[in-house]
Formats: sequence, structure tokens, C-alpha cells
Amino acid sequence: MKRFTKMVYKDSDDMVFGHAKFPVSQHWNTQIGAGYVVPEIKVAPVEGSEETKEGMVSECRNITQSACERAVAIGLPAFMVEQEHIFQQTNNPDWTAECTQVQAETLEKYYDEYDIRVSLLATPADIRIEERDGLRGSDYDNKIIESVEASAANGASCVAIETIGGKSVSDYGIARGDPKAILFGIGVLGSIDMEYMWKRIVDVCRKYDCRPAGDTDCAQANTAMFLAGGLLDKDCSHTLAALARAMAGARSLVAVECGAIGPLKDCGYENPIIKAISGVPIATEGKNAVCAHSDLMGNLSAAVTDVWSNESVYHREEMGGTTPEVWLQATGYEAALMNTAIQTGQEKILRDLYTLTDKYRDPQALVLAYDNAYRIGEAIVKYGKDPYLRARAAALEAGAIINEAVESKKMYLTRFERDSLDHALNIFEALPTESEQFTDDCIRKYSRKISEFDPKSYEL
Amino acid sequence: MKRFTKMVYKDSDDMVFGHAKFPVSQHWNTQIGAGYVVPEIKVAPVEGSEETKEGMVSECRNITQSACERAVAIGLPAFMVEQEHIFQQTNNPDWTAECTQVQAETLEKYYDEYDIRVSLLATPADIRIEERDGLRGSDYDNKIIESVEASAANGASCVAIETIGGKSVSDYGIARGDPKAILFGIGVLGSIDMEYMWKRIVDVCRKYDCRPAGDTDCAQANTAMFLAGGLLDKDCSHTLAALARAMAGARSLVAVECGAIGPLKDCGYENPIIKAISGVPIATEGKNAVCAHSDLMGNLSAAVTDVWSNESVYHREEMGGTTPEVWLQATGYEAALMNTAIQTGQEKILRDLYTLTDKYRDPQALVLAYDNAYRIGEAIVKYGKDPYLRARAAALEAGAIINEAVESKKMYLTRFERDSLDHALNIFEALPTESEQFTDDCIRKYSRKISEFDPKSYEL
Amino acid sequence: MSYDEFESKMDQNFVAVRYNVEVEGAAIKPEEDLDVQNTLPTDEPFRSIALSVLYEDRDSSLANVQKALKDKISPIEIINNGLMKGMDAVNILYTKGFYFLPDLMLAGDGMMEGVKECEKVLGHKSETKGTVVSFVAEGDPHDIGKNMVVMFLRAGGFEAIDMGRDVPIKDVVNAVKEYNPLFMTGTALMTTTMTAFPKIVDEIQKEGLEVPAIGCGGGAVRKDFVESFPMSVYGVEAYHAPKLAEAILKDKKTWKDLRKEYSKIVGEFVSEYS
Amino acid sequence: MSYDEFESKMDQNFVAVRYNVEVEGAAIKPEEDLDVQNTLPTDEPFRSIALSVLYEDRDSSLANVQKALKDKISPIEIINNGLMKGMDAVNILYTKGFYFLPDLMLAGDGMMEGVKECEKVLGHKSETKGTVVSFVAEGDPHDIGKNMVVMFLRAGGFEAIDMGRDVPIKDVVNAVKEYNPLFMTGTALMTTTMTAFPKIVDEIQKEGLEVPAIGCGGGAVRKDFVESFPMSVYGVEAYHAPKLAEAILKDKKTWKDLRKEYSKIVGEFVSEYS
Ligand SMILES: [Zn+2]
Ligand SMILES: [Zn+2]
Ligand SMILES: [Zn+2]
Repeated sequence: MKRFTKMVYKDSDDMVFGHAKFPVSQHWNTQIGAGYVVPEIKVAPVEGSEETKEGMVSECRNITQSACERAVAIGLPAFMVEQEHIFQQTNNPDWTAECTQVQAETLEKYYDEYDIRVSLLATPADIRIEERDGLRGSDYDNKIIESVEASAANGASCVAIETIGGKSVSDYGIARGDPKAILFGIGVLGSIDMEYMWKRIVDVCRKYDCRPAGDTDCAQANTAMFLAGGLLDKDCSHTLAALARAMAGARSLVAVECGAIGPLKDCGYENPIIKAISGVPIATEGKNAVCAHSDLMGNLSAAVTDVWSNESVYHREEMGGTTPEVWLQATGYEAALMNTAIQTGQEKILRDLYTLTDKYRDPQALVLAYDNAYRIGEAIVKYGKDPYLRARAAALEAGAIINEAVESKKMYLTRFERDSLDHALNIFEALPTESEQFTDDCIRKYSRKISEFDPKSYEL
Repeated sequence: MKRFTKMVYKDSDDMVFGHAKFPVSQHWNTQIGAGYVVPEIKVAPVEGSEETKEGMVSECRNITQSACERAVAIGLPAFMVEQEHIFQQTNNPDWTAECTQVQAETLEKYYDEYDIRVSLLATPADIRIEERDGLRGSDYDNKIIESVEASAANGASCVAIETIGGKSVSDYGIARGDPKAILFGIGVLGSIDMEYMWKRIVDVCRKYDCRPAGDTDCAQANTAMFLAGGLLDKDCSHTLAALARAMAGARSLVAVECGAIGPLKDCGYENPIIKAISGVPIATEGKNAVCAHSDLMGNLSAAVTDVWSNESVYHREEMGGTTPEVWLQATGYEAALMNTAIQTGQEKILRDLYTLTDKYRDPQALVLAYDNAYRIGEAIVKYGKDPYLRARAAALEAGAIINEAVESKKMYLTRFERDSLDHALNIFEALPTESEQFTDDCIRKYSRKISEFDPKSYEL
Repeated sequence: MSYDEFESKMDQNFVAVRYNVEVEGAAIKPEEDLDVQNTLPTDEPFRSIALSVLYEDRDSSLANVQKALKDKISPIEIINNGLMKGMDAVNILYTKGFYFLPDLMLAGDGMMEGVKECEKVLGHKSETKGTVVSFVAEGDPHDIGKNMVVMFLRAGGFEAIDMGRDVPIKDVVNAVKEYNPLFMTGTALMTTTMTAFPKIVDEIQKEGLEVPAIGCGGGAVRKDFVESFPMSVYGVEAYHAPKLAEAILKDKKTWKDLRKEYSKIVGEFVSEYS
Repeated sequence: MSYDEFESKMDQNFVAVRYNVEVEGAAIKPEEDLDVQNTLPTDEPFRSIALSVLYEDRDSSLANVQKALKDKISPIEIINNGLMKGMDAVNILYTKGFYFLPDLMLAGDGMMEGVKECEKVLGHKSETKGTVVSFVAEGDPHDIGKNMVVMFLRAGGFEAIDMGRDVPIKDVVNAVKEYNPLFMTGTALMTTTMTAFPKIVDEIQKEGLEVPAIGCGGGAVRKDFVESFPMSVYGVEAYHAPKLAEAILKDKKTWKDLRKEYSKIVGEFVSEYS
């Protein structure tokens, strides 16, 4: 496996939305990162649709067709439908096959009739449970790969996943403000598990006209982000969430190192770091994903995006239409603004406005501003061959970025944020420089404390 | 009454979001159009809340407090809550009083604690029914003014309304593609009724620390727009909807002529025309109002806005929070982008990107692009003293704008759009140049055809 | 800052596509459509009467009907073989996307004018497929949706009783007593006025009355709300109303059937119905 | 293009305000808070034990408890007058916004460590206010919400039975049989896994069992869904769980009461409850 030890982008200023160094071509005449931003729509199947295969197939058809109808009604040149699998879909690969097929047929019909560029991203669920037969070779594990294949074989343009390796440990660390557990969970365990998963996913996709897209650290860094919540919440420190995000950059890069080519999945807020390193196109979400969650970087996350997503929404009716219609319109209009900026040569100005709107709203936004994301990327590739060291370097660089902004009186921190940042940086600085030593330490410490954690799941 | 016969803005390029020639100051330290854009949140009370006064008061409190909580959670510097009255609220002015009071108290609490700029817009419903005791002096009519007073006396920052004068005639015209009926309904009857309503509203507001804000042609031009719908709908021609919108500019201006000072209400897509003429700040809605309806100018409508609204949404839960939270976050993030553009001196670039994103998406968007809106404003003030002639001039100018864009191969029309535009312009060109003659003609023609229409409601 | 300069650089195909223009077929004359040809009568005076409806010409519609009546043509035949055939042709073109709402409204006006003239001679109301009662909920002043529903129903050969807007619950219940309708349609713009619908159903049930279905739609009305009480069907488009009425009339569909088979009955994809 | 130049021009006050920093009060030491002072025991060894919990020091908590046990202090007293008092103080600071979730989790770890040590001496489980059963719905692998609920319940003096994640309906029903809990909490991340909740209620009813309330929350779970079946209460924040349990225990509140008085019971504005 090739590890990244150099930056593909040579300057952070070269990064901008709608453009990736390595655009991806898919069927139905869609290119990602090739000079235009593609809006994405994703809808959570309604409760009850999980009862039968027929119910789920009908739900998938409706979501897709509703999106198609709205796209042509408002004149979108392109869009992507993502189907995030429910448990039953992944656990029953024949459901996956039929759902994917009906979605592909629907999209193709509109592609044929209107020449509209369409794309279908299938995202099997990572249904593995560490304490139940482990992460490797379990029934659940096999079903995931079968569902990847069923997606690829039945017309998906690309396949993504949100792997959960290391989550038991990072969850423990996030809830307790334990930076070492977070680093171990994300940087070491997450990276090991991704390698296991992604080598297999890429092999499957290559057999079909289907692109291996990417992974996100939804299970870990997003847990920190959601727990951190709004400015007045008191669950997770926003500075620690920022460090977790930086480490997630080191982790999620593994998919690309295994052969994923993008777009990296929407909820990976770490994606700008990976784009900077590897040049692959990315999906992101922000102000048009308020339906799903509240983040503190609604605009900033659009700065270097290639696919702009709503993350998730209940499947139901709004006054303005059903949610597949309404939320595709929301992401579609924002993508249209970005595409206008590209067409008129103003994309870098809009990128900078997006970024500056949120850069000092929150420490996590700060470290994901594209120039800072680039710096974190540089820290990662410097230790590119070692997942532990590069995750640690990412966290230290993120800490440095925050501290610089505080010193220049642009970023203000609460005591909670200040204390937990100092605490984390002190710990990280004092850590061993040998991966093995760190891993042994952590196995000893966390096997005892976290009942779900099983080193064998990571072949440790 | 002072009629506008000159443009307040001397150049369309001087118009930009967040800035109005005549900013409005309100209590709670809020300024509108004074260099920053204010996000607006509006939520439709849940079904059942109309059953009792207590239910409605509790609903109003919850909506307001939820918005406040989210505003401080994500760091918004300012926001506005609009309460569009339900029938029962306006019909029972004591409900209005109590609802307004609890909302004002809630907002003030957050203003005191966080120094956040807040604003409350109360919008009594126009509950008059033309065929039931007419538009003047009926019980319903009196209740509206009492509700205006109850709003002003109990802490509303400003008051707006959507008057329905002329609707019976314009509805007839919109459904039948009859341009003359539309011109009569919007340009003549609408303007007459607004004068009747707005003189009284302004008098009431001036007794309190409450600003008379503005009116919108929601009842007429928005009916045309909603009926026109998406690109593939077949109910109302989009060119005719564009002409209706231009005429609405001539109509809605009357509120300002009677003393309204803005912000003009969000769903008035004609507002840019009126801002160009009169210099008052405006609220608008677009891509963050997809919850409420689908328009074809989600970005363009932000170009010269001062208050950015979501229009309306069900009061319920999304995954990302309740709708007062989620949708304030949506408008709040867009306002933040605009404010960043203002702070960095890039506001005109962002304005132009917003505009160009939609300018050729639809004929109505085209005529509302700020440069074209300005042209329509010029046509209006040229005949400023005569409501009929200025509405006709507005329509003719809008037609000219569309035809120029078609000729330069920037705008493409379907046959339906082409035919109905030609038909309307031919009719408008052949109309009398005397208001009285036109009015007499129309009274004769439409009294017979439209049972609800009663000339006495307009003192004709 | 040069707006024009920006504009000149843009390739619209990456920003907004006018699919309505892109997919438009060649223009045809209304009577050239094959299905219209098969629908229009070939013999006079019916053909002229039907064509004047098709051409949305209220005056000529009226004149043609008056002439036929003077020639002692049966008013029933004028309605069924002339006016309604013209309207059928209009419906065909509307469904195909060649005609638009204004065409349908104006043709409908012409058709109704002719029918009234025939009824004068008949001395009573002409027969229709059945009666539908249409109203706007109490507290709600917006009625364009209801007006469209009424016109679509009349164009489809139903008698539509137009109760107007801001209609008290009691009046709606009385209308059920009076007309024993095939179907009712209620529209509302707001979340807080649509609550009249379940109250009406409740009153109807209390009175021991029944109506096969009440189609509820408009503005803020949602399917999940409408389906939270009995007898009701969520109506999505005004032009669906006659199709629902037909399904009740011909196929004896109940409100439960209509909920389940809505998409099939109206013959198109409806996003609100999975 | 100069990003830095843009940045230097900005007045952040018109774009984003860090209200968390703006409204932060002066720093205080935990034991300086007046309410904490009133809660902490004054006599030793309880004060030291309580303080080690308050300082989130698991090792010193354990050492202090072991020493006290060696000194023959009653394990029950150590728990009630030492460990739990420390935890009460932690809860006070959390509610006031001086302490944060990690403080609570770490203090809870220290408290639980001490309790276990006492139970070794006792030879049995210590008494708690009551038992709560917590699970993650079947098909759902996400459990951080449940883990927080469990910790908040334990910190509040309840025994929390942690059933883990992806728990089959049958196992939940069996837990009700086995523990006869005061309350249950179920969490789910997805619309399509939260459907386990009504099924569980159904099974419980079929078995003729009862549970005073099942608090349902997490991810995609909505109040309107939760309130569409009986016994259930929509839970908004993990730290609300012990407050709901208290209300059931002390004030004999039923699930219907909890739905109606949620905001009052948890003592704060909750947007989801009007
Ligand atoms: Zn995710
Ligand atoms: Zn309106
Ligand atoms: Zn509106």
C-alpha cells in the first residue's frame, strides 16, 4: 500500500470548490471535481420501510424519482443521490441489489430523457459490532462486502462507507476528555480497520463500472463534534473536537491509500485535509444539512467541496414539497451559486467568503479553513508512513493553529476549551515516538477500561 | 399622499444587500439596512394551537425561545422573528396582545443577557372577505386594525400585512391568462385598497415605538408565481407571472407612499423594485425558503436584501432540532455569508453571483435582477402619480426586458411563454392612456364575470 | 465591478438548464392531435360547437349553441355530443402538456355558457355524472385552488357545487344532507385552518351521514395530517379531483382505496405517495 | 487574491459572536461554590472521599475508600456520606455550567470504583434509589448516547442495567421481567431502528407486564413518533434521564405525566416541548 508522504496540492490557494487535481468520471456523463459542483440529496427511509424488502424498494424508488422531478423542475444540470443503507439493507444483500437497481433505472430514465447528469452513491452500513464476533470475519462483516458487491453490480456510480474501527475506544475518550484514547481510537485502530475494509471494497468495485469513493470518520470525529454541539453546550470541548478532526484526517486518508478515488463522503469534515494531501474530489455538508445536525461551520465546509450534500432528512412532506425535492433544491441552489462563481472566475473570492464566515466561529472551523487544513495535511505527510505518528502530528499542528489564532487575538476560547487544549497538547507532546510502544501502552490501559474493545479485532 | 416620481437610488449598482438608503432603527438595538443583513425566522403555528388563546400564546413563546436558543448556540449577532397571525389571532385582538407580549418579553430576555440584536415583526392577517360585507368597515376590517394596534402596543418592533385588495379579479386573470384582469386587480384595485389600509396602519404605529414595515403582493403576484411553479408545470405562464410581478412593484410601493418605512415583507419578490425607487430596506426569501415553496430564483432574491427569511415552515422536529432552530440556522448562515462579504468589501461580487445564478433560469428571475428591477422602477416613477399607468408601464418594461434577453439569446422561452407574453404586451399596448376609461371598462367587464368582485369595496 | 463582464463569461449549461425549452416538441394545431381527432364529432352542428370550446371562444360557443337550439337540435345532444366532446378534447391536450390551465379555464367558461343556454330550453339542470361539493375551510380567505378544482370537475362532466370560501363547518354538513354528494373537496391554506376537515368528518359521522370521500388539499395541508382522520384523501393537484371522482363513481373506490391507489388512479408519479 | 487582506478588514461582531466566551463568569475552584460547600460533608474520611470524586481522581478515590474500609467505616456510610455526596456536588456544578460532561464521566468512574470496593466488603450490591434498564435498539451499533445515560443515572444514585447495543426485543422484554425496573431507556440512531420501541411496548403489554415509562431518544428519534405509542416518553438530553427517574420515583409520575410536564420536571426550557 502506497502511503502519502508528499502533498499533491503544492499550495493551499490552488484548492477550490468544484475542482480536484484528480477528477472522477462516472457513468451517466457525470464528472466529480471536474470544474463544477454537484449537489447531493440524501433521505432517511421512513420508519416502517424496513419491515419488508418491497417496502424498502418502493421507498428507494420514490426518493429517487422525487429528486429527479425536482431537479428538472428547477433546472439543475447535475445531481447525486446517495442511499445510506439501513441495517436491513446491508444485512440482506438481496435488498441492496434490488434497491440499487430500481434507483439506477430511475436515474437513467431521467438521464435519457433530459440529458441531466446523474449519479448514485451507495453506502452500505457498517453493521459490525466489536463485542459480537469481532470486526473481522463475522457474519455482519461478510454481509457488508456482499452489499458492496450488490451495489456495484446493480448500477451504483460509486460506493462509500463509514467504518467504525476504533469507535469503542474513541467514544470512551471523547466522553471523558481523554486525548490519548481518542488518538489511539482514531489514529491507530481506525486506520488499521480501514485498511482491512478498504482493500476488500476496492477489489470488489474494480470488477464493475463502479468507483470506490471514500470513508468518513463519522463514527468518531463526528461523535466529538455532535457532542461538542453549540457554543453553550457543555458535553465535549470544542478544542478537543478540533484535535479529533485533525486526527481523522490522518485516518480517513487510508481509504485513498487503499485505492478509493472520491468523492469522499459528505459527513467527513476532515475531507479538506485529505483533498489537500491526495487531490481526490470530496463531498461535504454544511449550511444545507441543518435538517440533520447543527455544526458551527455551515459556510466554511463549502470552500473546497466538489459534491454538496444535505446529509440526511426525514422522508416526509414540507409545505414546499416532499423532502427529497425540498432538500435537493436547497443543495442545488448552493451548488448553482458555486458554479456561477466558477463560470465567472470568482470562485476564489467565494471560497474565501465561505471560509471567513466561520473561521473564528469555532476552533474546529478554524483548523478546517482550507489554509489550515493544508497545514495539517503537511504535518500528516511528514510522518506519512506511520498512522500513529501522523495522527499525532495532525493533532499537534491543529493545536498550534488554534494557539496562534488565540495569540493574535482572532480566536477566543472559554476556560473549558483552553484547559482541555492545553491538557491534550501536553499529553500528545509527551507521548512515545514509537508506534509500537504507544500501541502496547494503550492496549494495556484501554482493554481494562473498555469492555467492548478487543485488540484481536485489529490483529493486535 | 406623496407619490414617487423620482428614483431614490441614482444607479442600480448602488444597491446591495445589507444597505438601504434609509435604514430603519428599532428597539433592542436593531438597525435594518444599516450595513448588515439580519436573518429572519418564521414558523407556522402547529395545527390545534388555534383552539385556545393559551395554546396560541404557548406556541408563540416556544417558537421565539427556540429561535433565541439556537441564535446564541451558533453565534448569530442579530435576528428577527416574524409572527404571521393566524385567523384567530387577528380576529381576537386580545390574542394578538398576549402573543406579542410574550414574544417581546422572551426576545428582550436574550437581548439583556447576550446583547444580541433582536427584532419582532408582527403581521396581522388580512381576514377580510370581499363578498362578505366588503373590504371596508366590516367586522373583519375593524379587527385587523385592532390587531395592528395590539401588536404595536405590546412590543412588536414593526408591523406588516399582506393586503388582499383586487385579489378576486387578479385570481380570475391569472387562472385564465387574462392580462387585463391582472393589471386591473393588481395595479388599480390593489393600489386603491392599500391606500385605504396603510393610512390607518401608519397612524396606529406612529402612536407607539413600532415601525410600519410594509406590504407584499402575496395574494396576487405570488399566486401567479406559485401557479407558474416549476419549469415543467403547465398552470400559469412564467412570462405572465413576470409581468404580474412587475405590476406588483407599482402596487406594493403604495405602502411606502403612505408612510411604511421597511423592512418590506419577505414574500414580496417585487421588493427590489421598491427598494430601487424608495430606498427603504427590504426582507426577501429564496433558497432558505424551500421549506415553504419552490421558486426559480433562490439566490437572485438575496442580491439586494436586508432581512433574509425562510418564509414559513411547519412547527415540528427535524433531526437537527426543532424547525425554529433549524431554519433560523439556515437563514442565519446565509446572512453570515453576506455580512462577511460586506465586512471584506466583496458585497458587490457576491451580489452579482447571486444574481447571475438565476438570472436566466426563468423570466421572472430575469426581471427581478437588480439592474432590471431598477429599470422597472424607472418605468414606474415616470408615471408615478397614476397607479394604473405606472403598473402598465412596469409590465411593458418587464416585457421589453424579457424580449431583449431573448433577442440576445440569453433567455429561452417555450411557446406557451412566448405566446402569452406577446398576447399580454399587445393588450397592454392597446389600452387607454386614461385611468378612468380603463377602470370603467374593467368594472363593466369583470363585475359580470367575477361574482366576488364588488366595486364598492374600492369606492368605485 | 463589471456585471456584464461576468455574464459574458458564463456557460449557462453548468448553472441552470431550461428543461421546458429543451424538451419541447414541434408545434401542432389542436385539432391535428390524433386523439383529439378521434374525440371530436364529425357531424354538424356538433363539430362546430366542440371546436368553439376547443378554441376557447366563449362568444362563438354561445352563438353556435343558440343557433343549434333554434334549429331544434336536442339540448341534451348539444351538451353531450358537442360541448362535452370539445371539453374532452381540451382535457386530452392538457394531459399531454399542449394545453395549459388558462386554456382549460377559458374552454370551460365557453362550455358552461353553452350548457346554461341548453338548460334554459330544457327547463331544468342537465344531467351530470354526479355531484361534488367544494369548499374552502373556515377562516381561510384563499380560494384559487378551490376555483380550479371546481373548473376541473365541471370540465370532467361533474356538477360542482361551489360553496365559496371561509365556509362554516355547519354549512358543509348541511350541504352533505342536501346534495348527497359523490365526493367533497375541501381546501385550506394554513395549518390552523385545515383543522376544520376532521371536525367536518366528525360532524358528518355524528349526524349518521356518510360521504364516500373528502379530498383535502391546498397550501399547508399535508398527507400525514389528512390521513390522521377517516373518510379523507390527500389531494395533490387540482386536476386530480375529477379522476378521484371517476374512481369513486365507476370503480366504486372507497376513501381507503383512494389512499392506497392514488398514484395509479391519477395516472402519474406523485411524490407524496410512495 | 489576498485571504489575509480580507481577514484583516473584518469586524467579527457582525458575522459571528462567541457567546460562550462573552458570557463566561469568573473562574472559581469547585469547592468554592456555595451550593457545593453546603453539599460536601465536613467530617473525615467522608470529606476526602467526596473531594476525590469532585476532583475526578479515580486513584485517590479508590485509595481513600480502601483506607476508610480498613478503618472499619461502614461501607454504606462511605457510599452515602462520601462517594454520593461528591457526586451530588459534581451534579451541581454540571447543572451550573462550571463542570462539563468529561468531569461528570470521570467523577462517575471514580465514584463507581469506590462503590465496587464497598460492595466487596458488603458482600452484595449496595442499595440504590431504584433500577433502570438501558439499551440500544436492535440493528443499531451506536451506543455513546446510551453510555451517557447510564453514567448520568449512576451519578444520580440509580442502578443502571446496561444491556449494550443492537439488543433484540426479546432480551429487553426479559429484562423487564428480571429487573422490574422503575424506568427504561432506549436509544436509536435511525428512523428504521427506532421502530423497535413500539414493538417492545407491544410485547411488554402482551406479556401482561408493565413498566412505568420507557424513555426513548437519540439520533433520528422524534417526539411525535415516540408519542404515537403508549408507555413512552421522548427524552431529549442524556442528563434528563435521572430527573425523569426521580419524578417517577418520588412524585409517582406516570408516562402520561412525564409527557405533559417534561420541561418542568427537567427544570429547563426544552424546545421540543411547547
Ligand atoms: Zn455520517
Ligand atoms: Zn406571503
Ligand atoms: Zn408567504
